[in-house]
Amino acid sequence: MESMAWERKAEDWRWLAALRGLARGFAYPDRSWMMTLLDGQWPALLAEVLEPLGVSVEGILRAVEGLPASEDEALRVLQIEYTYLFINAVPHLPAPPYASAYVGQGWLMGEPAEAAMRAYLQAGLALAEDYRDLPDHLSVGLEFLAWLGEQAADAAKAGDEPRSRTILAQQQAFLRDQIRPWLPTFCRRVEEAARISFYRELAGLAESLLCPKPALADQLAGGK
Amino acid sequence: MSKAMLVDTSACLACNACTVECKRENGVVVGKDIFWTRIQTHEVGQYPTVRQYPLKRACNHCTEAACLSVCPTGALSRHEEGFVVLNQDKCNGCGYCTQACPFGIPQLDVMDQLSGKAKANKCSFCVERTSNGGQTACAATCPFGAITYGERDDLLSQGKARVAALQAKGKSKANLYGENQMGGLHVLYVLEDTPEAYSLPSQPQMPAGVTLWQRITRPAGEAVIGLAAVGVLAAFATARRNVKIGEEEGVGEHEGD
Amino acid sequence: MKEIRVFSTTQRFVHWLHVVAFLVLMTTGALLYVPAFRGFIEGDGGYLSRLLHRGGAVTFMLLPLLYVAFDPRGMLDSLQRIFRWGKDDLGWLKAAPRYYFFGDDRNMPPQDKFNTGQKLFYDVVVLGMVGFIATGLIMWFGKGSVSPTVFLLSVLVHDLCTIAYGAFFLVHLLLTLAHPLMKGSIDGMLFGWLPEDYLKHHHARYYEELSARKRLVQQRQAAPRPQAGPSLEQA
Amino acid sequence: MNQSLSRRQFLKLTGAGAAAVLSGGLTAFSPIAAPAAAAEENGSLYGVCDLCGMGCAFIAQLRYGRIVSLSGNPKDQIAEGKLCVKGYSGVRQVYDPDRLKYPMKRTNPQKGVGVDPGWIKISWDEAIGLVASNLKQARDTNGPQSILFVGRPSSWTKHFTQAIGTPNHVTHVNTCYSTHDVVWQAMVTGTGRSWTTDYEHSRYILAFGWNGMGNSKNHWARAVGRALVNGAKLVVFDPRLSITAAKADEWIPIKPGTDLAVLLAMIRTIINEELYDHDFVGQYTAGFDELKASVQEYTPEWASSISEVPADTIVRIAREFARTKPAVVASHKRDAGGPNYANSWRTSQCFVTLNSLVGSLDRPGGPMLDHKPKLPDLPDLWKVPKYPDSVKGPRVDGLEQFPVAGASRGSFSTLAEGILSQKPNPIKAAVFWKHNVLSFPNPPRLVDALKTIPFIAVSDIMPTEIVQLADVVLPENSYFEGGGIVVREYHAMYPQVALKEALPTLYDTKGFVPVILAILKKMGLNDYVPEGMDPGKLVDAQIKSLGTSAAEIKGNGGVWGTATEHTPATVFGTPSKKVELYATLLKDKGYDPLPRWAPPQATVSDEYPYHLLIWRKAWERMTQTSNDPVLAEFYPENHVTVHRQTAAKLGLQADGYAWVESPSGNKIRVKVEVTEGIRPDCVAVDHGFGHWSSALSVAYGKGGNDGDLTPNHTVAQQRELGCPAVATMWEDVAVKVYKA
Repeated sequence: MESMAWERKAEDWRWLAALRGLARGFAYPDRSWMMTLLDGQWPALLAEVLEPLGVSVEGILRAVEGLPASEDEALRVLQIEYTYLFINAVPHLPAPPYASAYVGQGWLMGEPAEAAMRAYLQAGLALAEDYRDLPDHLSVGLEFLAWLGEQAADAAKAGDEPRSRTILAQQQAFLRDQIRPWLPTFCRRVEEAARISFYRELAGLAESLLCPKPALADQLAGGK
Repeated sequence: MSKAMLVDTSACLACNACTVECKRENGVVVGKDIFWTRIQTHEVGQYPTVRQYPLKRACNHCTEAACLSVCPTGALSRHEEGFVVLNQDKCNGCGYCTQACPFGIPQLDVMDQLSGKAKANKCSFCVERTSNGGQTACAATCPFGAITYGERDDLLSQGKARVAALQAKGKSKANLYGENQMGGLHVLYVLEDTPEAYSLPSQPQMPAGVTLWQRITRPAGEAVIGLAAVGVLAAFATARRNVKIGEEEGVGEHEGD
Repeated sequence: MKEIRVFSTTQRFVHWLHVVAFLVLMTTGALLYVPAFRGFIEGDGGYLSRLLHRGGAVTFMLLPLLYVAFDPRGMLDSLQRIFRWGKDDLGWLKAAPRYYFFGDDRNMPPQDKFNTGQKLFYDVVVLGMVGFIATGLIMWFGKGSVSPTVFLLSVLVHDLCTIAYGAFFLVHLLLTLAHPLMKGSIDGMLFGWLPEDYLKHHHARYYEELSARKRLVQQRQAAPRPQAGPSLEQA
Repeated sequence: MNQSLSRRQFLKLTGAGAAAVLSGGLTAFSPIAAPAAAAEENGSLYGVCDLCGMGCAFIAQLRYGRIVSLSGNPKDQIAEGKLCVKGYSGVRQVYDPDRLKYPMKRTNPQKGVGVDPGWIKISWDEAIGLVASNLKQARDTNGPQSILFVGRPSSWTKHFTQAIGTPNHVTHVNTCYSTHDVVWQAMVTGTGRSWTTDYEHSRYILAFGWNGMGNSKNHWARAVGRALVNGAKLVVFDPRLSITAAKADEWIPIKPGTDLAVLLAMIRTIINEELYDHDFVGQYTAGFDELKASVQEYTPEWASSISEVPADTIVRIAREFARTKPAVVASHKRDAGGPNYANSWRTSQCFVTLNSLVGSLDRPGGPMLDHKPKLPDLPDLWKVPKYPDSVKGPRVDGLEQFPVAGASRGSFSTLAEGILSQKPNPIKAAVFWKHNVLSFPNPPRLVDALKTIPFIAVSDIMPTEIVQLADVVLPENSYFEGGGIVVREYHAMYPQVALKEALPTLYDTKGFVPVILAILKKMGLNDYVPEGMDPGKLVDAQIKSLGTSAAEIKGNGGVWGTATEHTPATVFGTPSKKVELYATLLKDKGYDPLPRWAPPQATVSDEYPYHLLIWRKAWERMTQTSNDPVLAEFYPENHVTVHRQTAAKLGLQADGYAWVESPSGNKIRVKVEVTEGIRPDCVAVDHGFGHWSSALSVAYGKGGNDGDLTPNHTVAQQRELGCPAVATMWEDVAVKVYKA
């Protein structure tokens, strides 16, 4: 039942766009992305795609509004916070955004990183030459999910239903095995440690979108 | 034909290289003080004639294994090469093995106290490696050749030769541990001193609780329940017949009152 | 036919709750005990059966508390009866085989509310309950903190309790459900009432006791100064 | 408000087209041609461990680019197919979540312990620009002497500091092995110490505080083990029952700091009883007669009164040692002859003297001179202008005042006072390369000093204490991520080179050499970075000079070099070309040319009644391994080890806590270990703990740092102590211990 609900969602362009939006949100903030925050494109997109999915974006909109008015200052605030939450921090790194930090024995490049690499390669992707971070980084995983969804949609559009289903199954398996097992813990840590509301809200969005709380409700919805 | 490991404590330098590689190789849970093998140092005597002996503590893979007797799920099983394998997928965390082992080796990784969600942890002789012709990770790791993996018979003679060499060097108490204990261990130890100096029981026993359970409780249970069932069925059958007769006679059992 | 009240609502409720808890505990326990059931208790199956066993155990531990809370007098009365032994019990033991197998009750001495066999069973139940709960708590919360010997002995005692409990349970089950002589006895536990005849024949001494009390009450009622004694109406 | 209004309004203006902002394309990925071919990505790479100087060559097993396991390279004469506990654990350092990942700068101007620096990720360009401009500013305003560099000596780091023109290249040598280094220089090589000892063929191994079997110097441990199996005798003098002592035939719990007395008496016994190797002494040594005359006062009875070792034991062991051939006095770094006591350099003199007297120097079964291939270095490849004269000094650590020690060795013990006194120059900018404050004596004092430096850049792998004080963080490659070749140095019985293949760099870390070259360029010192100057080119030239190629070395199992027969040295690097039992270099520079008794600096008193011993567990690498979650699991914190009687006297319980306090002004709180294996007048603390950098999530707050107990020195104090090696004198400390 869950998978039926899933497939409906996965083909929804909104859902895919939301994944893209989150993937960008969990990557290091640069000026061009921040401009989409400040000029409202990014929040607008999220509102447009998430509200029909039943996810409230009020919090993140408020968080974006709460950013400093000056572009430089806003970028600086976001970058300091990102560095603090996800790269290196004093007193200590609150939320390394890697699956391996939460699943397995606790050091990075563990089994989850290997599993992610395997999934990428099987889907016909390699990490880009200039990509410097680890394979099980949340941002990369989300981009992968979105890309798979887009591939599936393309295949469906081209009338290749079996291929579309295969890709959707890949996508679902990746979400189930590589993202869901650790995302709630990660989000909790972000929510606890974040000093600006933007990343707190972003984590909340990610969790409500990717780990819908009551699986039961999902099943009921799917069963109707 | 069975496989074993020989641990030469006289060559062990207590560096714990085996400890860390075992943990990595087997993906053992980190941070809960759970180890499939680790080094313990035992001190005997007094300054300045004190001695310190390292001992690699891990499952000894007994031939008469108490853990195997008490495991209700079959998570513990005897490998054809003689050692005792733990399949964590089958384990339901009952913890009986942790209580039965005369060496106190298996550890329980408790994930939830209330539901009792837990998994037993102990050395499985690197079963995937050894089943594919490899040696155990600790043996492959040891920088000082203190751990040898091989045929048990070969290791017995190797161990005895090493003991003889130690004795010749004046270590008169040197001995080989594990040849006969618990029906023969699949981890043999060259010790420089008495087993007690290493806190090893010289004659480890199957715990009384396990023996009682095996020899008495289970057969007794089967007998008593069986007898009760048989008795009741017999009573039922005979009484049914007899009582019917009584009713036909129109007397009933009440008449005698 | 005249019916006599034998069990209070609390007693019957506790009894049936006991049955439910016992069946859950026995089933989930037997999974561990019988090698053929291994498949049910591997991994997650083990967690489920353990969870059920612990649920059963909590219910089981609630039983005496419920009993004492809602029917302390009934409980005291029953406890006193099941631990009272006399020469009639010896007689019962001698007469029981012929009685239960052939329906021959000629040598059967008159019995109390609970006959000797029942008393044996209930003694095992009460003592077993103490044993189950004590050792069960040790195994639940004491693993790792009590010595392995204590733990293993707990397992042993727990098992012995199960054997005794289980054996008597089988007897109890079959006698009440299927033995022709006991026909109708289950009504006592279902509805609380038994026919006067049944009591007269199976629990003659108890019937006598009830009758004697009744006479006493009647005498008192007949007396010029009607004094409210202990109410026996419900008996 | 205006801003937020406009953001809200924009919502209405955007349609489905907004999705275009984020949909489509790949940022972190690139498509591959053949998914199936890449499905199974297993591989291996050759590397060289960097967790200790031994540098074992390893093979890493890779899966999908991830290091799965490490094993020793069987072709490496040092590794012999195995690694040590630290080496195997290396994979957890490179994959530590706390690792420094990207260049960062601080945004919080307030510096302090536990103060959030407000790090912000920056580009390498910005990071290098920041360092360069700050160094340049310091150089332009206060002169190059106002720049401090703390890091290991290498051709590249020396070039870096000299190109800048600063004399202040401070290295860790005087915390580590400077005593042996100057003694070998003066008596044997003219340069420094060698790192090879042929224990395997020795028949009698005598150790003073040497714990080579207990601290993961695996090759030596194996070699000694083999020697023991072959019937060699091992005798260990150590106040503490070390692992080596526990494996020894004899453990002699000597009073700390008095090894020198026993050694002098042994030298006297061997000489007076004519037990020395007459051939070797006659042919290859100089100054025997002076030695003989000078040791006459050191009778065994005298030595016994100082060391508490029975006189007959001293005589017996001296005789056994001289009569059993080959015999060797074992030594490496922090043994009794290491920079641990004021008299340690003299102890080291005795080591060389004894090895010479029994004729084992550079002979099978004895200490060997290096067997290293000659490789081209920077000046062979690139012509650079002469370095400015300012590089000659004066230095912040005052090292130019110690003529034998030589400027390149550096002094950790005098650095803090040098900075604080602003003499000879104030320090305005500093670059720290992989040296943490915890590896200094009296770190709190150093932190005080560092706070006075306006700009600090740190290149490191982990966010250690010093990183918290940094203005710019330069995340460094781990030893897996940089390629090259490594010369077998520790225990090279023949010249051998190991190949280091590079694992793709994680995050945005860089090797230190390209970074310092970029800094030089950015500072405008282009003349010192000629076209094509690149560490890779040097490696290429070095491999070429060996007459091989990287591919060939790889094909050969990751190593280059063939085992050759050892040719014993007949000529040595001293002015007399002999082993100088009477060291003319020391004489010329005003030090005792012959080993003579001098007491250690510290004495126990009623206030500080215990001798401090410092040691290291096999699994600890200075302060770099304590963030490993597995090592921390079986050894979460360090201990103060006390004798059972001492514990009883002080009311200490095993696994309770105690304060250890020294005249340094610091005290540490550590867990108590009670044993029979230590002298009752000593307490021992093992090294590697006491991290106060909270960014080390595993190590933070666990145990205490022994170095806190060791006082640092002023240059004047060091001059007075008279050690030509400017030893840190780690253990020359008396402490008090009390229940915590």
